[in-house]
Amino acid sequence: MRPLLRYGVVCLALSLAPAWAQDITAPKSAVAGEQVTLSIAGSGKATFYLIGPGISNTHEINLGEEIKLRGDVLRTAGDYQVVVCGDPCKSATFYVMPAKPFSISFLVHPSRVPVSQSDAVSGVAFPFDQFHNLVLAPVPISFQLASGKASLLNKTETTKSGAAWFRTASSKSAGPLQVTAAFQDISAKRVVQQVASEPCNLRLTGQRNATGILVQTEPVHDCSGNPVPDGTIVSFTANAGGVKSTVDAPIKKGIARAQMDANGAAVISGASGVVMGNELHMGAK
Amino acid sequence: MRLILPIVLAAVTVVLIAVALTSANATGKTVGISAGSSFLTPKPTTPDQALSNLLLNAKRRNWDEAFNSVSNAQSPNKKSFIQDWTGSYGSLRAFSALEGYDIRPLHITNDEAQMRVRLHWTTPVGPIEDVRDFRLAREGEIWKTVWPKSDMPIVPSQVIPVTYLRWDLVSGGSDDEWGAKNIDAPRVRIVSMNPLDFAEGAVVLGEVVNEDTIPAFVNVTATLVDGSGNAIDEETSFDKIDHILLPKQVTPYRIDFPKVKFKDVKNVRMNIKATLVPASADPVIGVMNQKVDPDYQGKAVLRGDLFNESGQTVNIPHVIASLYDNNGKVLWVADGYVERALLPQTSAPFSIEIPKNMASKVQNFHVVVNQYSMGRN
Amino acid sequence: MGRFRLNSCANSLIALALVVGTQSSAATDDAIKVQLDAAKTGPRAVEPLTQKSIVRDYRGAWNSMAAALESNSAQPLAGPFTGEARQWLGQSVSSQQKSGLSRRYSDQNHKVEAIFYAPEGDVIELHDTADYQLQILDRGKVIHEERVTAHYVVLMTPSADRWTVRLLQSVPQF
Amino acid sequence: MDPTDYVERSDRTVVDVAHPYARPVPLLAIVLLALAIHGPLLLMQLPAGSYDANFHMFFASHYAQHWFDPWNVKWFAGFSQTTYPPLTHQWIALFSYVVGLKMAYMLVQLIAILLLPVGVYRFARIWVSDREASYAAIGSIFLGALAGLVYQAGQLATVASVALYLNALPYLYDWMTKSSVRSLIKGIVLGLTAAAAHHVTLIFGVVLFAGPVLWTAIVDAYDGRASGSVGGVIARGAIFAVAVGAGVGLVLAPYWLALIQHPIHQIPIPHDSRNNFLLNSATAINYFLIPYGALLLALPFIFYKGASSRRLIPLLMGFWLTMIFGLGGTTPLPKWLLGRAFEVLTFERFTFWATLLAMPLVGILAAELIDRFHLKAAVGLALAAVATFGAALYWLSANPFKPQMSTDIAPVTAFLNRDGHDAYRYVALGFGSDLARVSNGTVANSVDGDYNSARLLPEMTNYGSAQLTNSKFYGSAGMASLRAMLEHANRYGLKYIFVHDPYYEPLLTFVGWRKIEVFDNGAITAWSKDDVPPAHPIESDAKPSAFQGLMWGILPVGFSFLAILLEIILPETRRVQTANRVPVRAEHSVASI
Repeated sequence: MRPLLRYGVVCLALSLAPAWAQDITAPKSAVAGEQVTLSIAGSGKATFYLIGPGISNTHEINLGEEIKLRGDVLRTAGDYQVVVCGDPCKSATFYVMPAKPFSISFLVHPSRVPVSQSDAVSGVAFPFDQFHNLVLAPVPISFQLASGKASLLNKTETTKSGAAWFRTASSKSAGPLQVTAAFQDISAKRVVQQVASEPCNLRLTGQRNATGILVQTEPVHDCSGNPVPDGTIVSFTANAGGVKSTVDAPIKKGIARAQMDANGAAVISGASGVVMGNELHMGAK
Repeated sequence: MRLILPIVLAAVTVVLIAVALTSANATGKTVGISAGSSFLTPKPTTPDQALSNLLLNAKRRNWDEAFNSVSNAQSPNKKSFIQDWTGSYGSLRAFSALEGYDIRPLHITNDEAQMRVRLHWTTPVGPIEDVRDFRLAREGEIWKTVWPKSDMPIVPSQVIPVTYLRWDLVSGGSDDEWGAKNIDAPRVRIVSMNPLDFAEGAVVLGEVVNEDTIPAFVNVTATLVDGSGNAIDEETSFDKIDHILLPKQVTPYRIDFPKVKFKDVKNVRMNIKATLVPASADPVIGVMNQKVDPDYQGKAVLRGDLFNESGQTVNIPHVIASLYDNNGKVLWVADGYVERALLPQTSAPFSIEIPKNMASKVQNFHVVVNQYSMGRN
Repeated sequence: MGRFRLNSCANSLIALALVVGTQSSAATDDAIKVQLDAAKTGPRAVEPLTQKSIVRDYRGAWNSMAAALESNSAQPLAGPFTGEARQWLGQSVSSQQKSGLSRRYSDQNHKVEAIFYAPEGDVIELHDTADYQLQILDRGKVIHEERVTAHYVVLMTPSADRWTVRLLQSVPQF
Repeated sequence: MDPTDYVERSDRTVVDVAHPYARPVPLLAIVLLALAIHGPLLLMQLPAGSYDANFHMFFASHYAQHWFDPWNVKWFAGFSQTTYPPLTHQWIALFSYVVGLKMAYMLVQLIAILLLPVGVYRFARIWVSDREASYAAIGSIFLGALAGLVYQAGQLATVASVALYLNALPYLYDWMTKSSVRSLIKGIVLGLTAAAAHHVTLIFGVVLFAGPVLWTAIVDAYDGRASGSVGGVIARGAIFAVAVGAGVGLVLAPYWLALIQHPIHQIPIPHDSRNNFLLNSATAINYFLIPYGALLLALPFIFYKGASSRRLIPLLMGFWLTMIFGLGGTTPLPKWLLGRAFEVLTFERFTFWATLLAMPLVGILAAELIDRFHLKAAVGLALAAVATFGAALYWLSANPFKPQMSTDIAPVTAFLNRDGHDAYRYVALGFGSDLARVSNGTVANSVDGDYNSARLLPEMTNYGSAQLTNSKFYGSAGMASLRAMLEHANRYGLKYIFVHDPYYEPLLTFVGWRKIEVFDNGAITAWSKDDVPPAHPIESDAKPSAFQGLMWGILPVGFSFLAILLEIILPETRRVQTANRVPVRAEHSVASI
């Protein structure tokens, strides 16, 4: 019963509200971080409430006086509700809009990309003001991609609803790809590592030593001639009379090597990922 | 009454104690440190009793008493005898405790006996069974165990040049700008997946490859979904996978679903999670002399030797093997822990049991070695 | 553990009462209606599973926000919000705690349009036309109530187990 | 009529003894002695390192913050504290507002210890004279079993409950033999208060403590020493039992409901007190030699004297049965009588109860020795008592089961309380009873916990091990339980594991956890698994209703207040002390005069 009664009372108050609402004069919109002045008609004391994103204030005020809202309480963009409770309560709403762009949030993917891949690199930029509000007004963002001294991409996209994006291919040579999004003197930089593709033409050599066979690869490159990153596993397999021995060895300084335990005649092969190397036929010790 | 009642109570107490002593499982289970010694140790007048006394003392780590029940006490010194039981170099045995044993006589004469013991060890990675044969000899009225000589490898002093290769991970603070942390997770792929019913549950197994140029920390999760789209169970690869994969490395994985049968499953949802981790390319462990052999019970086992090619001790090696049929399909993923530590430039044998119904179909296998090295994991 | 104080017990009782109160009055997850239109999204199409997740998590976010701003507890914000949204909502809660005010959102309807979905799927921008009943309360007493139709620009990003709201910015119109 | 009067008539004579030991030691002096002995040890917070102290403080901490909500999400992904009687915890919670949690625990423990000699004194007076009862009370202060429970095991509730129970039983005797309604009311209220402190004590106390009292009352009625007939005594005993039974049903209703809903079906957890002590010396020392101490020398006298009088036989039988129970698996009797409950109970408390039941007879022994040997006997008895207590304290550090040294848990709690880590659940391995301290220091929740009866997660109940933090001590069962929990880490949002024992590191490495931080120079390491989603509440049908929470918050502690109130408004009528008339044993009185 009480909620119903309360609801009725509030509805009655609200039905009167438009008449009173006109007594609060607020700007239709304001800019984040800037001062706003409100004027409230009437006389006597009242309670002033300001409710908005990140703020919730209450003050005793004298009606008829101007109220200045400092910029630091209006940093977050969005709608702010002003309620003044004398007898009865009145309310008004105003919007705080984002200020001018101050920074760019820049998402670039992937962070590592094989060379020579089409549509492999993409980025999205969002301009924000100094109070971290998304700037929704169109902003021209310049995207620049450079690998070494070579420029891969240089184009400008205007933000729509606060977002601008690009997509492009990776270059042919391994190394860092500098990716920049800029607007006037604001910029955000990211780095994409362009790495070698699959190993190409894996070649093995081997020789017997005191404890078996020392087998190793020649320097491992991809088909574009980029060295395959160190740490990449090369799997060596030795088959000697139906007995198998395997070693997963990482490439170090461009070469993978392993000590195989085989005294008899053995056939040794190597593979990295899907790429197979040549077979080595080693005679008995 | 003044005397009768105390006498009756005392007598009843003694009878009750005697009943408890003669009942089965009198030793009960011990919690915590297996300390203390028995007030009542039976005289080892039979091989079975002699071995029981030795094993009970070994279980309780009463090394003096255990060593006293060894026949050739001069031959193994006490230190190596204890080391046989307690392990060394931070091996899995060093983390283990003897929990129980089953003794079975193989051959007994008046003066000699051959006994086979199934030792039940509790270890950090789960229970492990170890079958060991003991020889006992009679010395007067009592029997003693003849202790074999220790076969621990002796590593000569040497210098092993190492080109260290490792990846470090620098992660920014939690308050980093949005988009500044643009390092993607490693790219990994499930290259094969084979669902099958096995024993008391369903199993999903296969292989995963790291296609990226950096190490990946991988976990595979499978969700079984019924006809209505509801998840029946979700399990992970747990310890049936090598979690750290170097670039282009392949690992088997197996996911067990106890008490589920595939006839109730409509769909299997696979999820592979890969994350960036600091990692090292060492140690390199070779898997030598791999072959499938029958064991002492006639079961098929995959055997071989692990060879530590690096200069650092591997405390606990873990062997995981994909077993393929003649089409290259992964039939089964088996694994096993090696109890002995792998010292630099030395070998240690391993064996993994192959399920009976698969042994005949196995045409090939791929073995990977996961490892725990103290202070480096 | 340090000593407990009487006021901590009193606080916990008040918090308990508030939570009970919140549970009884705040809209439950299912009571919030969210409709998502992803027909015109670009440059990447929103996958059907992602659409479901977005609806579920956006509804959850509003439910948590409503609970946080009514009970003046930042705890519900911990999962569904991140970045700027989490920050200003946290400020709102602490500011409300100081001023004794609270907000109650009820009877929520959200018509959401997915405007932008990044090529790598790591951010989605939504335009939400929200319609709800808003009450502003001063120490439990309703001082203002109105039916609100508001427009929100929303950025959501994927986290470990859900989509989280990174930006929730109201605008006069789209 | 005073019960000792009956004894005088039957086998005692009253003699005029002038020597200074012939008077009973005043009760106040005994309480002050208990305070002098145990007060400093408690001020030093010696029990803080005991097995269960942190568990009690953890429960108390929850009541301090959520008095009317017994659902605690910090352990087992949520459990109900109605699975353990709350009285001692609620008192700790109340005191903690003033003196902090740890000192509140010490304070409640001290109160229990001070109540114990009072209870022993009053309980002993059912059978023996004031003087002998006073010696029994003094003896109870120095019991090795008491020291073990307080300083090693931390069984606060057991000590508190038995102290209250011993204080309640004389009222039962008075009610049965004198039809005193005042005694009936006070006995019931004290009995319910004892039940609110510890349920196991009440259940076994009915047989082991109340049984001898009932038997003695019947003997007295049969011999014409009680008002009314044997039937009357039995009827009054039945009325008391029904009233206490109904009261316990009400006061601990949420406990019984929880027990009915989730009976203890978990696989039994091994405990050394259930072992055969003859097969393990350390167990024998821990559970037999140390708890009894010099009392073992008195055993022949206890049996001889207990069997010498019809009135003492019930006490002797109670003692013997309790002692046999205290021997755990050394005899098969407990297993035969308890069935499956044998695997759930621990038996060190029975030894404690046995020593308490022996105290009246020890009081007689002390009186006889002092009468015969005066100062020499007094010195000898004092030395025996101190040696017993001292040996128990020495055993705290010498025994192989001792709790580990206290761990610096501050970095662990700090980690859990920052950067949103509390959104996930955690497990602390190798922390022992410090697990509860970690839980008290953080808002993060764990799937582990240090209270076996509240566990409902199948990963914990299906394996026959207790806490995950102590997994290795439960062998294969413990590690299987831990493995099961780790396998379902994603289900429970279990993302962080703290390791205080390198034993667990290999498992964590192989199953996909990564070491992410090192604390305290490597003594503790933090491990994480990356693909774990944030924890969400686990649905449970064990959650008590709000009404149950209200009952739990009001009734147990309410009855303790009522008991205090009744002691104040209905004080015990003072018995008339006859100067220079002290009952001593007839046969020895000749020698002592």
